[in-house]
Amino acid sequence: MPQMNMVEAIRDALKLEMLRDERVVLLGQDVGHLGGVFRVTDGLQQFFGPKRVFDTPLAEAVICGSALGLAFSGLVPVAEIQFLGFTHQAFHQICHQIARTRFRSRGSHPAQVTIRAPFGGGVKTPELHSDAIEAQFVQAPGIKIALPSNPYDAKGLLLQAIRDPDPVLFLEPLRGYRLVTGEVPEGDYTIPFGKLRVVREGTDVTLIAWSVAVGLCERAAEKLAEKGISAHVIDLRTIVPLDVEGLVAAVEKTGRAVVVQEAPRSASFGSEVIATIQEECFYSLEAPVKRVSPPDTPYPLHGLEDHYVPTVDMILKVVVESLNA
Amino acid sequence: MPQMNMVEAIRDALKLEMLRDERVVLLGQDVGHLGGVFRVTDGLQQFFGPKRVFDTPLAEAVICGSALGLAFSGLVPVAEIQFLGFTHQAFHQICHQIARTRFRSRGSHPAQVTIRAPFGGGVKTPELHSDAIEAQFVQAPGIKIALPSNPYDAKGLLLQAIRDPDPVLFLEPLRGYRLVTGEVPEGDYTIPFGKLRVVREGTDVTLIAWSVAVGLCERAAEKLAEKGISAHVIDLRTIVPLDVEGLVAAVEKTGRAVVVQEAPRSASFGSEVIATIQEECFYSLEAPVKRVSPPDTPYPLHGLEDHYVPTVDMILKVVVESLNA
Amino acid sequence: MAKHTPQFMPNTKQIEPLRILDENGKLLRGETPPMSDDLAIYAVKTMMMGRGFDEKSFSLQRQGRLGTFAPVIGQEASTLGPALALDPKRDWIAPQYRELPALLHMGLPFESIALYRLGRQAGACIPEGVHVLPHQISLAAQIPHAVGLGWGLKLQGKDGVSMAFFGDGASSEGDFHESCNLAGVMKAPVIFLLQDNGWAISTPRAIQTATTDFAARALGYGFPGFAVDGNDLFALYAATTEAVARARAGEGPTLIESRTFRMWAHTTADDPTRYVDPKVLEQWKKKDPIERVQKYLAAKGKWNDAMTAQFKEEVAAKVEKAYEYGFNYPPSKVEEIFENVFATITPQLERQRARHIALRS
Amino acid sequence: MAKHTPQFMPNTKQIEPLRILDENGKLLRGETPPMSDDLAIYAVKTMMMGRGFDEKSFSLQRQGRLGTFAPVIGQEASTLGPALALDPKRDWIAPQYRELPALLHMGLPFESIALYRLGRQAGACIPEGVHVLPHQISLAAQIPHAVGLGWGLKLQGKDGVSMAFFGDGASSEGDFHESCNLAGVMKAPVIFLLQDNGWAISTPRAIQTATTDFAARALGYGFPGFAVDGNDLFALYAATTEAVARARAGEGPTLIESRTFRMWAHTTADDPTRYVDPKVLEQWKKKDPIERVQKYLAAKGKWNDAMTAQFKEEVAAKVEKAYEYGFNYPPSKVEEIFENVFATITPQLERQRARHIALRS
Ligand SMILES: Cc1ncc(C[n+]2csc(CCOP(=O)(O)OP(=O)(O)O)c2C)c(N)n1
Ligand SMILES: Cc1ncc(C[n+]2csc(CCOP(=O)(O)OP(=O)(O)O)c2C)c(N)n1
Ligand SMILES: [Mg+2]
Ligand SMILES: [Mg+2]
Repeated sequence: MPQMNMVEAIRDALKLEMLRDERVVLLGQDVGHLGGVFRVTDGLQQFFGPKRVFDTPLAEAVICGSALGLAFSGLVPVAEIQFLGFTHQAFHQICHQIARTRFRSRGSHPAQVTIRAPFGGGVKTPELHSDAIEAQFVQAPGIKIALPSNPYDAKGLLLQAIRDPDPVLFLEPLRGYRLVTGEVPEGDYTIPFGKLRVVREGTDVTLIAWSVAVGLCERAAEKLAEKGISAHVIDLRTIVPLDVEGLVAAVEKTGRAVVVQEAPRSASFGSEVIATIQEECFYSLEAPVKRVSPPDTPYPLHGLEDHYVPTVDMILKVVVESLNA
Repeated sequence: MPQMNMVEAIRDALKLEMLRDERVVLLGQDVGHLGGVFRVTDGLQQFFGPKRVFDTPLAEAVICGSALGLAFSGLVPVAEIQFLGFTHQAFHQICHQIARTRFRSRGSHPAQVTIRAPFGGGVKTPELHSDAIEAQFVQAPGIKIALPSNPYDAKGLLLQAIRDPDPVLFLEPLRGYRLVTGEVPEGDYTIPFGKLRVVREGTDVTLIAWSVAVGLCERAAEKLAEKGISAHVIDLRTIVPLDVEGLVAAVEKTGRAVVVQEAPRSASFGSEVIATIQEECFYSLEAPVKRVSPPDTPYPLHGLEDHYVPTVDMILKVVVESLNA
Repeated sequence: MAKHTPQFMPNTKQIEPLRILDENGKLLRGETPPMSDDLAIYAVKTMMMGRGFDEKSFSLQRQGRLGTFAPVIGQEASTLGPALALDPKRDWIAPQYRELPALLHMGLPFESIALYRLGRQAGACIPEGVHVLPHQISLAAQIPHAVGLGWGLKLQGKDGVSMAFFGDGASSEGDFHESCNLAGVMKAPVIFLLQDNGWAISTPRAIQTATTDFAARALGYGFPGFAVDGNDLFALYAATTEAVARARAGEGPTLIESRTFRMWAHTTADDPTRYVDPKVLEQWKKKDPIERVQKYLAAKGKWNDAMTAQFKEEVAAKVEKAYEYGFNYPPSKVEEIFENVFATITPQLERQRARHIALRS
Repeated sequence: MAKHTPQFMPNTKQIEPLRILDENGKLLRGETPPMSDDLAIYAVKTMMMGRGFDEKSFSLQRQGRLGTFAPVIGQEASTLGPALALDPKRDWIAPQYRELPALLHMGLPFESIALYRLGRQAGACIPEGVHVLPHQISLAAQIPHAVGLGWGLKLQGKDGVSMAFFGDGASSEGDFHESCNLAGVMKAPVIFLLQDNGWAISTPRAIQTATTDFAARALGYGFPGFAVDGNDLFALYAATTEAVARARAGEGPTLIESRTFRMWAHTTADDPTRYVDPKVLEQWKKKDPIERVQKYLAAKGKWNDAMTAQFKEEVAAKVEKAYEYGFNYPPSKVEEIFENVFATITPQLERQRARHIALRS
């Protein structure tokens, strides 16, 4: 199987799906001639021509809003927002329009739209490029949210996203873009939404994460293993829909859980994970479920970011707390 | 003491503060000549003149963004967004600009800006007028969020909001606008942020709410009292900052808690309340903390809204579950 | 230092709009009728249907039987004139919320509108084959959709045109600008139909913008801008027909500014006597967009007062029937909340449904 | 049916920009110098400081010692010319991110910029008395702030003017439109300084908009629009000076389109050889905005190559010193994350701080 990094896996999925389904079109800032500021769409405009891949003006709301119109016309758009932070400029189009159009029209005007955006810290980007704001979209029912943590998942989840009859926000971790590589099958495969992945089996404590934090948890689990602590690590893969059953099973297995995320603490998806666990398997809990996350402060300039994002060490400390609780 | 409804109490606060501090200006759609679509600012332009109260073009982003500029110039703006749903059009200005400017400028450019917006269900408004999206702003650190549930709090919290050196989102419950009346002192008083209010003392179960759901909990508590169940009811008043200590004390008092809200379930502020309780007073809990909230579906058209929002009956059922747990 | 003058100076006075029919239904000098008498009769009837429906709805709303809605009264020509230039089979409309005659022309049934105004989820569905985008509440948000739709049709080699309706108020939103600019770049077949009806709720045009002419904004996007008498069905039809022809020919978008007046309240929740000058209202009454065409046809012996009275009754009966249908529609069920959130309900939402229904029963 | 023509038809070709100094530093026929030789010398030096700082920063960034930043090279006149028309004591600038010479003129010290580029929170602080809004990353988001600021000064009876800088790319954002429109309505003393440098990262102007002239957009907001040669310091200064005078006199905003070219990469993360035609780059090299003024002064005996060389060294030394300061700045502390979130830290955040620090130590 070929080795790919995340960028390559995503590009591979886009290319495959564009070959398979000629309704698929790409649009966004710099995605065409340049192939994207991270080269994710490199070569695609050259390969598929300028009627399948579009450079657009610098305007997020109309990138998303016109993607919905493209879908109404019968096409299957995949829009790129250059950095997730800038979805805020299109927030009304994503949350009020794309997410709700099926409901608003009682099914007559669905939105088979995918919006891709990179995000996440650790690569010294300017302000607003790193913010992990996935939870804000969870409060906009109607849009699914996929957050791959590795190249294999990225390809399979993206193929699923584009084909999904519902709109999907597809969030790509900047830190993993080129760093994380893995085996990725050449052909077509999809990964279903709402099914979490058990990254590593364990018995003492359950580590819960999505996107780039999965890698952190894996590293923490290795360190814990050295100390004789067996961590069960799960990757949620999609936060909408959430695999409630899978989550409950994973927590019940150990009775202890720690959620790790890059988003600020309050009203984050980590909060939701804890609330769900608490409601669904309260009696299996041997200790409070804890969050490892940045505090409720803005993502700082890059000179401070190492002080902000979760670390393996923090996870270890919190796991020990949980075990001693 | 005069009796006022919420609209009158808010108007009273605006007028008092504009008299006290001549830097205070109001801006928004229809807030001037008409006095607001709900007459909250009725008479204020006539009283203070057209250089203190401004009708603006229909453009939420620049209403919020220019409010920040007005603050930079030395004024103290209070902007109205006609319905909370339309803050999405200004989401980048609120979350990236207003909320962060103090942090972004390391204190050199703070934002003494208040944004008022009504929201909430039960009054048969068109789409997007009812949506309870308060939690989306909690993921934007730097802005405080006040949600009064009654006229007395509305006045005291608004006076606090306008004077607060930090930006404040002040959310007014549509259903309570004219319906709920109460005694409101005539003069100046403020209610501090981050201090919850004990609405009713009780010993068996703690009901947690903010904004219009507080009234629901009060009615539920009355019904519970008839059945011999003593509910402790708290009104969070502000969700940023959250009164963590007060919350913990209120839950520890009874060992059982139910959160009631109008927002969709997942990654809501209710999730945060549960997560916080779970982390902070896990060992005092006798039963899982439950949510009474709409499901993860969009706010429907008004013909369906009674099926959507929480009811007193739902609260009663969940309390009984909690007591039996 | 020498004085240098900006190359672009704003007009000091509004440009004359295109007019074809005067207030008495007479063709202006040099003009020929842009439509057949049959089409004009169809237009009169469609405008009367819109007005009749809204009159009835208004009284029902005042009785508390309907939700808030925005009546079209006064803007019947402004909405229908442009729509008549479209082909309901291949073209599309993205409405704001005050375009009833246009939607009727596109084939949206009275029953569907009645249901929507009754707050019934079923009324939200746009029937198969009706080329109208979903009901919109968020101002200007439909404009990007219209652009994407037109652009997408063009990409697929279809010759459809899309038309976005929006108000003077909505034109202040960023979505308007981003949409026009993208449509210009993509040469998308889109008509931007800006209805300046003088007001955005209580906000007068003078506070909405300082420009004399909304149509001038088109220059900033590289396509033509057309200012038209918004109570003149013929002028609107003629201007839009030309814009549609350009769009179909691949020449891109047009911005049409329709200058009209909102004769009734903004919505049933509004009290315009607080801000509309009754004298101005009186002046606009004389420019009634329906009467104007009726007079034109009457002069040709193709319309008369008896026909007006008779058709009014027909409309009343149709409206009655539509609301009957609406009132008798099966009651809402809690399950509907969970329908059409996703194509297929997710297991997570299914759990929530079970829980929600259990707590409600 | 008769043919009707839209009243507003787009230009087929770009309008001539205002030019005062030609590429060889000669005054164009009929023009007088808009500034004194002393001011021109100050301008040359300030532009050289901007260029020198960015050249040095670029090489440091390539060594991995700095974060990403956007060099001004090529746009020195485009940024400084307008700023020179401002009074740093009463006027304000809301920058995008590529306006170093303008910020230097307003009094922002090299040290502060060095710290910011090093990613240090302390570099984010705008020193007291420097009339510059905070560093901005979100494109066009600062334009509404500039409008509110100008409007607010006017409300308080002050005669300050605010100037928002933004790019051709940023001008496609809704914030641009909403800001211009509001400023027009409020007659706010604002200069909208649109730098068309040909590119938004890799997106050429032709894909950014179909209009021939950004300046024409002003008509849609009811104020003047001025197209100016963006590499001609004198033209920029002259046009802006007149706009500032109008703004101070209560006559409202002006949109200035500065036509320039981005000579270097978008940022240090960008590779423009993938999309910029080297021939076009070569042509623009001949229009260097600094050399042009140097030649003008040289012809008057007020500048020479030795001065260029000497001042370059001076700048290099200053830049060196600024980065020395930055590199030696005390290391970041975890506590800083919690500073300036609120005026006073909340008890809730204090709990989080204690927890966060405990988990990190
Ligand atoms: C984004 C948004 N902001 C505010 C509102 C509230 N609102 C509803 S209608 C209206 C005025 C609209 O004016 P205009 O666009 O001129 O249309 P008209 O009602 O005159 O037809 C306002 C402010 C809304 N629905 N959407
Ligand atoms: C709202 C927003 N969208 C996207 C970006 C990413 N981005 C940074 S610079 C840039 C291009 C800006 O072009 P322009 O406004 O012409 O300014 P220039 O870089 O040419 O000076 C883009 C797309 C951003 N910073 N903000
Ligand atoms: Mg209007
Ligand atoms: Mg540019």
